Amino acid sequence: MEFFRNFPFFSIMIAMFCGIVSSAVSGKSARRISLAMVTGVLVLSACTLVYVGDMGESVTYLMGHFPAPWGNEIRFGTLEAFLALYFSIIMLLSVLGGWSHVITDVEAGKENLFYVLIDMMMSSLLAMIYTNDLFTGYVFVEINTIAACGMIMIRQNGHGIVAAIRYMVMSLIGSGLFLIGLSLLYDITGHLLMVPAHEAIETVVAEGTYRVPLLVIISLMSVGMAIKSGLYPFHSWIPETYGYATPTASAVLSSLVSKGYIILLIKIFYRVIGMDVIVSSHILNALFIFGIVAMVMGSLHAIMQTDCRKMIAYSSVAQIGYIYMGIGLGTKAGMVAAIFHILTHAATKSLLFISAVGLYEVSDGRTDYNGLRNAAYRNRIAGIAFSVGALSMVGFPMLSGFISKYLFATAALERPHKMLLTLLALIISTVLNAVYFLRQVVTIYSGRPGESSSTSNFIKEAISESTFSNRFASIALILLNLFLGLFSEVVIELISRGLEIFA
Amino acid sequence: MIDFLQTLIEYHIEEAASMILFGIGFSLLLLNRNLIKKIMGLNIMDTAVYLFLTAKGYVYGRMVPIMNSGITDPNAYTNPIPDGLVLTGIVVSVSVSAILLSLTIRLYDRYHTLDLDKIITEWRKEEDN
Amino acid sequence: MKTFETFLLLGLIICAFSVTFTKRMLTAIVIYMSYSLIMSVIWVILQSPDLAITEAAVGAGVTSILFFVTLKKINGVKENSDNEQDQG
Amino acid sequence: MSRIRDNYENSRAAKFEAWLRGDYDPMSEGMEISVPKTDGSDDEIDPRAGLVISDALYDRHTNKALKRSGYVYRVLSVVLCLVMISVLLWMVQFLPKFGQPDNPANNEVSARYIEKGVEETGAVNFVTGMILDYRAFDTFGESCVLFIATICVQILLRIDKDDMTPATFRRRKESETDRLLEPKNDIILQRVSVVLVPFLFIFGIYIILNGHLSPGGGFSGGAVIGAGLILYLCSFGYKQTERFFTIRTFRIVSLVALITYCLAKSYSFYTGANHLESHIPLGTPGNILSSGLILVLNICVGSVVACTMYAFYTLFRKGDF
Repeated sequence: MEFFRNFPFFSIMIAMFCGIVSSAVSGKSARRISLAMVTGVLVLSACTLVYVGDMGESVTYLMGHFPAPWGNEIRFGTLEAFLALYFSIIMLLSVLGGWSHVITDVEAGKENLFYVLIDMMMSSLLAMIYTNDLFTGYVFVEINTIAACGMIMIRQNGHGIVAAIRYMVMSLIGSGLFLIGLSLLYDITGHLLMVPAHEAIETVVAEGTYRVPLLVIISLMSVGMAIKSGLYPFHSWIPETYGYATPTASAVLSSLVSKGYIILLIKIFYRVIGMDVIVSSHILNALFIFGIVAMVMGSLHAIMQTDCRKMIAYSSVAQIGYIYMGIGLGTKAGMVAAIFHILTHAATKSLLFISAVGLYEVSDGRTDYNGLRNAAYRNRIAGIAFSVGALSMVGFPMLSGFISKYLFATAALERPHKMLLTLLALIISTVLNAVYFLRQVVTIYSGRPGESSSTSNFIKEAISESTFSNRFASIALILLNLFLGLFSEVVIELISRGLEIFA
Repeated sequence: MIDFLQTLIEYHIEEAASMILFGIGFSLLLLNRNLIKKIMGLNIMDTAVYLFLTAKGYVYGRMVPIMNSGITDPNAYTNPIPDGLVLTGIVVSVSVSAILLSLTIRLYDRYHTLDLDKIITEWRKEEDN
Repeated sequence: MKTFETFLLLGLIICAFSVTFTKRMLTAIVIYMSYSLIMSVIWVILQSPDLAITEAAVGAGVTSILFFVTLKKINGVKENSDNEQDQG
Repeated sequence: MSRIRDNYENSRAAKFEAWLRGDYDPMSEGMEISVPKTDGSDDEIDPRAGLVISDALYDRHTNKALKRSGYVYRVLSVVLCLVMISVLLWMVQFLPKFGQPDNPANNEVSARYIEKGVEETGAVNFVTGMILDYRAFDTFGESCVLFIATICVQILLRIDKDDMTPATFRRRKESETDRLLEPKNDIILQRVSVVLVPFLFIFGIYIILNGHLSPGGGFSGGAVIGAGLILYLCSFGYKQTERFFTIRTFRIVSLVALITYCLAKSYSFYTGANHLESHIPLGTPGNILSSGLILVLNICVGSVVACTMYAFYTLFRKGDF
């Protein structure tokens, strides 16, 4: 059992090692290595979760021979292990759901490079979840950004490259702000490890020195991470990137990449600066307001789209707004709701992207509303999966989206002066969500089942092409969604227990 | 105001310079429409942060952090931590610049301009078609 | 030393501004190179020779080479070389 | 009166106004450095071929909404930048003073790196000891950044020999014409580089091998060697370099170096975290063969960086090795 404490470190290193090895093998073997690696990480994270589950405290693991203020270290508790497990599940299902498209979307001879990017992204996500060191956080944020950029541009039809450069410029602005915040923090505390830095900040706050720099640091870091995760006024890159990438990349980008940054931000809030300092600095109010605006504006933009993928992408803008609104409430309940919504959104968005693939496959590759008419009859599993995802986004009972909306609403009741705004935004956003998602669901089910007989040959071909793994991924993601909806108590309990030992 | 400037010049001149450079680089990256200028802005922004970090590691009258004739007194050397961080940071900047430059080459291949606004406009036209 | 350093810092800011306002790409790259060189001199003054070596090799060397190659790739320096060939 | 108005066309105020409108950028003239002539034969890909939509929709003069949003965006971002610079400058005065020994950054962390650095890591250069031993995980991440950057550049620019899609075909044709300019057989360049390149190599190797003793280390030495390779390539052309450096060399060297790095660091992390003895002798500080793994890691990083820099250059030039 004691050996299990090595597992987070193993999972990070295995992911990197597989990435390095994949660069020298063929595309097919790279895919196998990648799938095996993600499965391995899944198992290792599950073991870690079991190991830390009944400990009641976080485990600190040295990366090297030297303890806290001198050497790097990683730290994991219930929440970190659970997030790693969850992220590896989503990664596995996204790769499974879209690999048949990777072959067609990626230039011949460069498929293995795509899986290198997947491996490196997995390792950077794990490192961002586990790290207990600010500068390590920055380095792995950069790896994550570059891997995401590579995933966007691997589909080289011009659109991908323009999307990639827009993404890159926005992300680099975000990392620049984060980096200078980090340097300022080092300057006033003298530490880069999170726990000693927190102690130094406590003395700084108690003595009342460096008040202005601390405020600037908090805002620079928050704004940097908000830009990188695509909060509303900085969202302009989201629709293009998610809309044009290959399906696996879209699913991974929307459900994991931006979430990694948010988790790092939460970690900085809790573990480095301290929640009471954050609450008294009023930066949370700004995040709250932007989150509310994002919820409404993202949904409004989504209604105006005619392309299904772009609609899903704009809905991501709204969902990021939900998460920041939850963080902005500034209470523990709000944070639990935000983290639960991270899980919900990851499951639902990857479900939507993966099932949408199944729908285009049988619709002559068309992605606009009318092109998808009747598609659900042609690929039933994808149709059901898309409907489940859409209903979950809208907040249908029994599905995960309902639980997270409920959690947001109850969390808002604790903060009287933010309650009205939150509830109002929730209602408006839910109605708007319902408008655009249900319109799409109705479209794919409209018409009689037998109506499309004129293209029956094409359909049969398409269905046989639609791979087994895509269906498997869709079904698994539906089950994940149902699990989050039906057994939410377990997950919420896990999250709140994890948050207690997170700081 | 005069007080402020005096403090800046007397005690914080490196930091002030690096903040100005950071601002210049940030504006170049955000506002300039020319892609190559954007990349230069990125590099200027990053080096400004590195200048800031190095300045924070300096202490008057101390030696380079390389052991000299067996002295291991921490008060004899400047702080080695910022140097290490900056070394890591420089590698990150180079990698990112290389990626951005290769993206620029590909974009110029296709759109024959370096103006990001024009590229995006062209792109929207293609997309609406 | 302080005066010299102030002078160099001013040089840095002037270089950064000139990069912003130069119209010709080639000039901008050369100015960027000199920016990196000034930066590495400042790092020598700030007692960080490791960084000075790295910045001189990378910022003034490799990054600038990459900028030049990009410019050549997009035909930026072609007109000059044509002129030279005409004269020669 | 009319004379003044003529001047106004060229005045700064007019340019400023035009810049606000978004159709003139004083900072970036001449971005279309030389518009390539389109000859009729090159009919395969014109991105705008068959474009029927009217340009008016995108023209800032005719489309009021676009013009207004562009205007608002510009003004807002200029204001944002100015506010940010002034806030940062204002904040600087509250920071610890420059160069004082009692600043928060000069605490027990840096003290231990200096006091015990030599006996714990064996490196005389405290910076190298710190980045390759105390904070080695960051440095490993840094090498991965470089690796993944190479991967991304390869995705964008590598041209495979058996790839015959029209777009890559055109790019290969272009790179072949680009290659015709090379080598120019410039006698001055060749003579100078014959003298200079060996010195560059030796200097780079010196920097790498003495990374734990003197300023420098794997990254700067590798960059110097890479610059030497590029200089050699520029003066003698691809035929000469391909005798000893192909994509195969690049792949093997970077793969072996990175795997060595990964395994060595994994071993050291594993032993460290489980409080096991790492059986790597530190040697006598000050000797070349000292400081345990640091020398090996420096060599790995150096070779990866040298290959990567050269690979960037060749990929940029012709998309191939």
